[in-house]
Amino acid sequence: MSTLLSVAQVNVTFGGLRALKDVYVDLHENEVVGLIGPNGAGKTTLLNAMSGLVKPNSGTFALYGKNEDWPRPHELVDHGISRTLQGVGLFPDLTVLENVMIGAHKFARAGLGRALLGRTAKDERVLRERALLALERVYAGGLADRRADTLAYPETKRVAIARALISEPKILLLDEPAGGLGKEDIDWLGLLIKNLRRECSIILVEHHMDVVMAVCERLHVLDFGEVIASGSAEKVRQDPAVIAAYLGTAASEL
Amino acid sequence: MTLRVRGLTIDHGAIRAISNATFNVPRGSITAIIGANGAGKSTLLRTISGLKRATTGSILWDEISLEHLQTEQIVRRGIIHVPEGRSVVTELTVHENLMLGGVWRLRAQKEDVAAAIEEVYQLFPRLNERKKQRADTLSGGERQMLAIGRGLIARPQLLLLDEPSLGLAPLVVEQIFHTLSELQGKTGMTILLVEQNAMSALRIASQGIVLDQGRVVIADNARAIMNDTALRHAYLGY
Amino acid sequence: AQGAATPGVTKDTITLGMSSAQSGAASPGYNKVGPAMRAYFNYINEKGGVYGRKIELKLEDDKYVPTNAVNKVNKLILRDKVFALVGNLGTATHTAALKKTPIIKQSVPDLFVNTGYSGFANPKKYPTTFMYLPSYIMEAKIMAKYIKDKFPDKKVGILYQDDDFGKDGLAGFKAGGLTFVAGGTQKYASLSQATVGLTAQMTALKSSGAEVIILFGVTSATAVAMRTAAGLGYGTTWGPQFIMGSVGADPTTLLTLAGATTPALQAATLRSLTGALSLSFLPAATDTEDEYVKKFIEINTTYNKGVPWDNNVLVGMNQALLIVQALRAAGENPTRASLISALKSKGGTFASAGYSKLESANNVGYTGYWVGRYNSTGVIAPVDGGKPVVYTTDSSTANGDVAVSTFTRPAMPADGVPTNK
Amino acid sequence: MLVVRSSHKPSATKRTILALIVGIILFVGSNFIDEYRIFQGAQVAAYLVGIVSIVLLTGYSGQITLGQGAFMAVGSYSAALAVQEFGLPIWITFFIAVLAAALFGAIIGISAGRLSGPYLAGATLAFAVGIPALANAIPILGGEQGLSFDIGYAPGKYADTVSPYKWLFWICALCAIIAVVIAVNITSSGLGRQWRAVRAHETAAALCGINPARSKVMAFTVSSGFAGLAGVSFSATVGLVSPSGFTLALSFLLLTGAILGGISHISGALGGAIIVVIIPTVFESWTEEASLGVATYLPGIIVSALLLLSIALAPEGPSEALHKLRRKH
Amino acid sequence: MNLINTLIAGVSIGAIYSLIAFALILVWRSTRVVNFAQAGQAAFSTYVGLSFEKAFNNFWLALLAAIIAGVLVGAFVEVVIVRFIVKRATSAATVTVAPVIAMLGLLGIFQGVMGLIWGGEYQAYPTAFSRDGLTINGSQIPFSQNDLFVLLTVVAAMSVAALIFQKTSLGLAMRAAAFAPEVTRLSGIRVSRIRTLGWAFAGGAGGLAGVLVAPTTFIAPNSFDLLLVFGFTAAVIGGLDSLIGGVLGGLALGIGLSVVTGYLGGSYTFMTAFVLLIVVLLIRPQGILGARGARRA
Ligand SMILES: Nc1ncnc2c1ncn2[C@@H]1O[C@H](COP(=O)(O)OP(=O)(O)OP(=O)(O)O)[C@@H](O)[C@H]1O
Ligand SMILES: Nc1ncnc2c1ncn2[C@@H]1O[C@H](COP(=O)(O)OP(=O)(O)OP(=O)(O)O)[C@@H](O)[C@H]1O
Ligand SMILES: [Mg+2]
Ligand SMILES: [Mg+2]
Repeated sequence: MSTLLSVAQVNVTFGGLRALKDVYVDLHENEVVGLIGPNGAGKTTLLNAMSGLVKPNSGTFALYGKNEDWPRPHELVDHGISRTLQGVGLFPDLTVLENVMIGAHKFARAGLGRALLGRTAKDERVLRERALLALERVYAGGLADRRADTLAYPETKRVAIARALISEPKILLLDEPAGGLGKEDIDWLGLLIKNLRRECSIILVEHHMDVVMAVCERLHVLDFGEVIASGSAEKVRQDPAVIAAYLGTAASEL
Repeated sequence: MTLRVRGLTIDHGAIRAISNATFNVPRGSITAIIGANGAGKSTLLRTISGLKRATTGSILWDEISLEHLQTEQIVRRGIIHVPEGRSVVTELTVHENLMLGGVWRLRAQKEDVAAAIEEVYQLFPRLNERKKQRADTLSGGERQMLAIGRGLIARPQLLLLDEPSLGLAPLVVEQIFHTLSELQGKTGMTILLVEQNAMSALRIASQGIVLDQGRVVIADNARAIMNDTALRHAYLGY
Repeated sequence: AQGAATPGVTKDTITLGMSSAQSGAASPGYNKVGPAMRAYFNYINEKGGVYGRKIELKLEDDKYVPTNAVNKVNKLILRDKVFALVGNLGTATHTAALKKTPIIKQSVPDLFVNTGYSGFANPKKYPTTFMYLPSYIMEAKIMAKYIKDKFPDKKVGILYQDDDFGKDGLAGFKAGGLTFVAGGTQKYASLSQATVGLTAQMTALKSSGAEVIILFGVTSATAVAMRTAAGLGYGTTWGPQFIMGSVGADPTTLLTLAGATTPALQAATLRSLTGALSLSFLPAATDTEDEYVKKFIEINTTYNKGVPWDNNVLVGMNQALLIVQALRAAGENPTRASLISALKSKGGTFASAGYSKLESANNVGYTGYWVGRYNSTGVIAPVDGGKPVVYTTDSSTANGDVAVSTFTRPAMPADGVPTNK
Repeated sequence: MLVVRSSHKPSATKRTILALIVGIILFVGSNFIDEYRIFQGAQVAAYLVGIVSIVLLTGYSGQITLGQGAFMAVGSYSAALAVQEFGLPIWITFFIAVLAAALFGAIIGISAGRLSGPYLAGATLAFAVGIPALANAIPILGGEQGLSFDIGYAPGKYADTVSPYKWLFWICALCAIIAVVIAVNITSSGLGRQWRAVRAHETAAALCGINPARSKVMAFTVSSGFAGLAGVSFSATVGLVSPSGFTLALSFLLLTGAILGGISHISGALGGAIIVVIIPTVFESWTEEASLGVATYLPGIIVSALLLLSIALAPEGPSEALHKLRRKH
Repeated sequence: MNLINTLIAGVSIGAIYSLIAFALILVWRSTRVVNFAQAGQAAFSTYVGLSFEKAFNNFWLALLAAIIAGVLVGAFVEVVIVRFIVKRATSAATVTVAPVIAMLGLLGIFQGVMGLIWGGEYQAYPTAFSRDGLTINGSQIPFSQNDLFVLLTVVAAMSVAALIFQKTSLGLAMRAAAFAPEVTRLSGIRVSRIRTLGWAFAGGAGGLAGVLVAPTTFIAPNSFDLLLVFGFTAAVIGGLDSLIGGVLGGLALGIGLSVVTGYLGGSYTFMTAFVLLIVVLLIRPQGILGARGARRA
């Protein structure tokens, strides 16, 4: 079992606010790690640091066993990392197909010259095929020609996942994928995540504890920017500190 | 003061979001509206608060019909809507967002507004810590707290909450539902609660309304709905 | 050509075209010229026209933008088929028009271009183009001569517009042998005087110690300069002699700009204008004794209703008067060629309000200026009282010959209606 | 079953054939139209390219520009200088104009790429006013008179038979056709899609592997190249490159054309170009005989009112408005 | 000495840019529209002022008239035009551009109407106080009583407006309405009325600015156009959201332009504005006092 991604000693401050203090997370091959914690604990901030949207004050970032500089957002895909946003983050005035094709950006070969001359047909065909496959995978093939801003909420979530998957990531960072979904969609999502484990590793930020418990092997719990617990899902769930800070009586219902 | 909805039909262009809905929300109750994504829950709330116009039908609050009033006028009758999607004014600070909720209340009530803000800070200590921060720097959950907080400042008589639990930590959700039922008991306000999280909502509600593709399929005692397994399977997916 | 009818001439009409700034930033003042011409033509039309033909003027608005000018002149020539162009305004606009319209190719007479750019007086390059204003170079040479004569030992400074107009002027001053005091050469960009003001320039001029200051810019700049000078003590602690070029000294505009119509400003306005010198080639519009001015005012009142009489109307009427004479001289069956040759051979003899000779033989316009002084009522009158003394010269930058003109202005045709052949 | 739908847009080859047909129609058609209309046609073609450059930048990449005229000026001056100083043949200068303007656009774009909304508007506005004023001050650029830029006559024996206007029209129309084809190529390729994605959601686009800053600079560069071409076409119709040809009013006029035609589609550019060339003329001729004040100001008022009305009624342009109308019924 | 004079001259012209920036920022903060028609609106109010000036020969009465005219015109523009355009232009492609173009169209209408009513001639406008340069230590500086008056008025107007925005419920409502109309309506605030009020305020400020500016630039239908460019530049330099930034931006621009114009010549004026703007924005893309951008995810 090799480590794909590990960050350690991560510190992030916003003005006077220390949002992350010496935080660490690691992710092994083919596993799903849950990142939970109260609102404002720093979960999204940690994902932001890993995806270059926030610059950490300090900390190490190691990818596939090698120490690297913290990436910039547009370099993530090349590192084999995909991420979804806490909001949905689709491009509203593009069609669903186009949205997903954007995600396949890294497979495009044509540069400016070919674009000017209109010699991009082959590229376009390849991207379109991939995009349709990705959409089929999340059962959204029928939506391809709709504009993204006409979709129903659960549909947007599916499309966002398709867009993240199309670049064939080794590492997938999901920020509250189940938020706002109904029961059926949540169940489906849990299944999808389980299946995805075969091809990539996932860091999952989520408040829906049933999903978290169903799909995560390990959990890291953040509170006030610090890791207050980490380990197997079973163990963490019963950690009194975690119950007090985050789970409350929900712990007993899981 | 009962909210009476009669034969309400609402369209988004060609899409019929609500068709011929009729129900009552008794004064001082918590009524949960549940239904799948796209069932029309948000549209219903938006129409009650005047953000959207109904095609036909009537909405009566306190025997006054709301459907031709402007949103501002509806708000001034004590009907406060906390829309879905963490709606806050991102360019204002947390404190300013809360003050915004009380701006329309006249000068005489200034102190009460201050007190209400204090209460919200107690309910969400997080917000107190983030007081001076612009709302666009908040985390998703913090924003949601702020949105709910803004609604409470106005001391509503009828509170329309659209998926308040979205993105909140389990402990906070628990706490919010608890507070809502407490507040309701204390002030006697009426709450119309839209939730995906059907079970938690029904647990504190006295009445449940189930929407399916824009139709009211059930309007019944909350406990009865929870106990009816067939119904739960059919509409709530459990 | 035989058989083919002359464009723009029918049994009973002659159609002329004009493209100028009727709207936009450059239009104020100039947009009165066209209508004034039309008013005079209407007067003539009422008196029987030119050999029975009525004169029609098509007036196009180019907003002082070259692209528009090309478009409009093309429209006039190709669409409206005008007989001749008259009084087109602006240097860049007309340069463009000469390039991209068939003026030259179709030998369209291009009379009395309203600019002081000397380059248009070039029969080889522009065989059908005739100027109206004396060139900026002539003006500068005359001004140089006057200053050297009347203010021999004074330090001279200048404020000029930083473009071809100003640079032509500088070349003229150089040819005229005028030298400027150190720090006394200041310039401004045509758009900037309204937005940044001229404080920096006027302060520099003041500290250069210049005693005679030339303002060689457009009227609005002149006004700003005078006003800034007032703020710097002009009239109380600082007393330079201002002398303004003709372009920047249109009296009506200058007075309005300085606030003559605003009660609170009247006194100050007149104080700052009083004593300033300025060059002109036509009589002052306020000189109601002048026979031309008198007649034109009359015509303006009946044929140009509601337009107040001023220098711009004078310019337009005077142009129209010349044009009518040129059309008459072109014969009973005018052609474009006959119009041009008539102008070349007889233009110098036409009656007009101008105090100097019209050098149409070489496609040049008027050739001289007189120097006037503003009095305490805002009226400009010849410096030494009596009749204006007119100086004349040419546009060459090589020699600076400036002489007092011996030209005597022809008398006004009876009733202002030319009868020449 | 997985069906790969063919896109509804015609392929590049089809586009090229279509363009050829349009070209031939214009070529043949130009023989049956009077000279003045042909000249106006050339103007429309020049404006068309300018509007396309705005549609690319603002409509697709979402960067607002109030100063497209400045980039046109850069292109035109480079072309005219190339003729004047190095005696290069005219046709080469068209390429020089494109390259020079693109280079300039890249430099400006690198700084402008960090700005958005009104900040970008402010920067481009200041640029639009600054460039012509600067041109006036640099002696080699010929001051107010500007530089000559003459495309001359048709070559060889055609010089006498082909009128200069037809020649001008052919050249401008050719430029416009090429520009439109290339623009459509861009917008229907991945590049155009990337621009729209960055416009819609910068962060999401970055997470898809697009470098937003680069993408914006690229759009700026490409658009400026088009502006450069518009600049030479435009100068060819005037025969002259001068500061007063590139006023703020020109930049605004082009932007107006872009909006009226429909800023989010290249297809609207032609309509926009025709509108800005023809409409003012129509109203001017209506009011020609009116009194001085009315004749001076009424056309402006009417055109402005029309502009306001059309933005209030169809902010997306006429084609989009029609589309919506059709969807309703 | 010359340098000091140049700097002082820069302050007096800078005060004027600040004023225009002020009016622009007011509208921007209360409605998120950059009001390019401001130039026409301000000129219109100033013409009204000038008519009063001519009729009654009283500066203060004229000023009052101009401000009232500005308020009315501002409100009128919002109610009749802006409202519809903001409502309809919502797509990503048009949301920023359409209002800009609409404002340009409005500017055209304003200028035409002014031309019809008052003609195209440039006219002078009187000042409240003497324009003679103050004398300090026996030497006259290019800064007059009137310049001082303008500068103080700018600072006072800005302070009052900043106070209203920052400290009152009305200000809070205005800021909220500009950014999030829906939440604001749900907070019981009449958003449309607040927006009208914002335009009215800014219109009044424009009238004030016009009357103070007109003496230096003359008044004509289009005499404020280029000033608007500079006022906008000043606002952007200062950070469009900050009134104080507007003052700073205006002064910085005024001084910068004065120095360049004094030492290099007027041809570089406009380029200088551009360079100054770009330099400031490269260092701080949100302007000197603008707020930092939001978090990205
Ligand atoms: N740009 C910023 N400036 C100031 N504070 C910030 C900024 N970004 C985040 N914060 C603060 O940092 C803390 C962590 O935020 P983060 O978004 O990571 O929380 P989270 O764990 O994802 O919460 P949630 O579950 O509610 O999404 C929050 O309290 C937030 O207010
Ligand atoms: N602005 C709109 N334009 C067109 N259709 C809309 C619009 N808003 C909602 N709809 C449609 O109306 C129907 C009801 O939507 P609504 O948002 O009220 O559902 P909901 O029950 O709140 O769903 P969710 O649980 O996802 O929030 C859906 O089919 C939706 O697609
Ligand atoms: Mg989060
Ligand atoms: Mg909803």
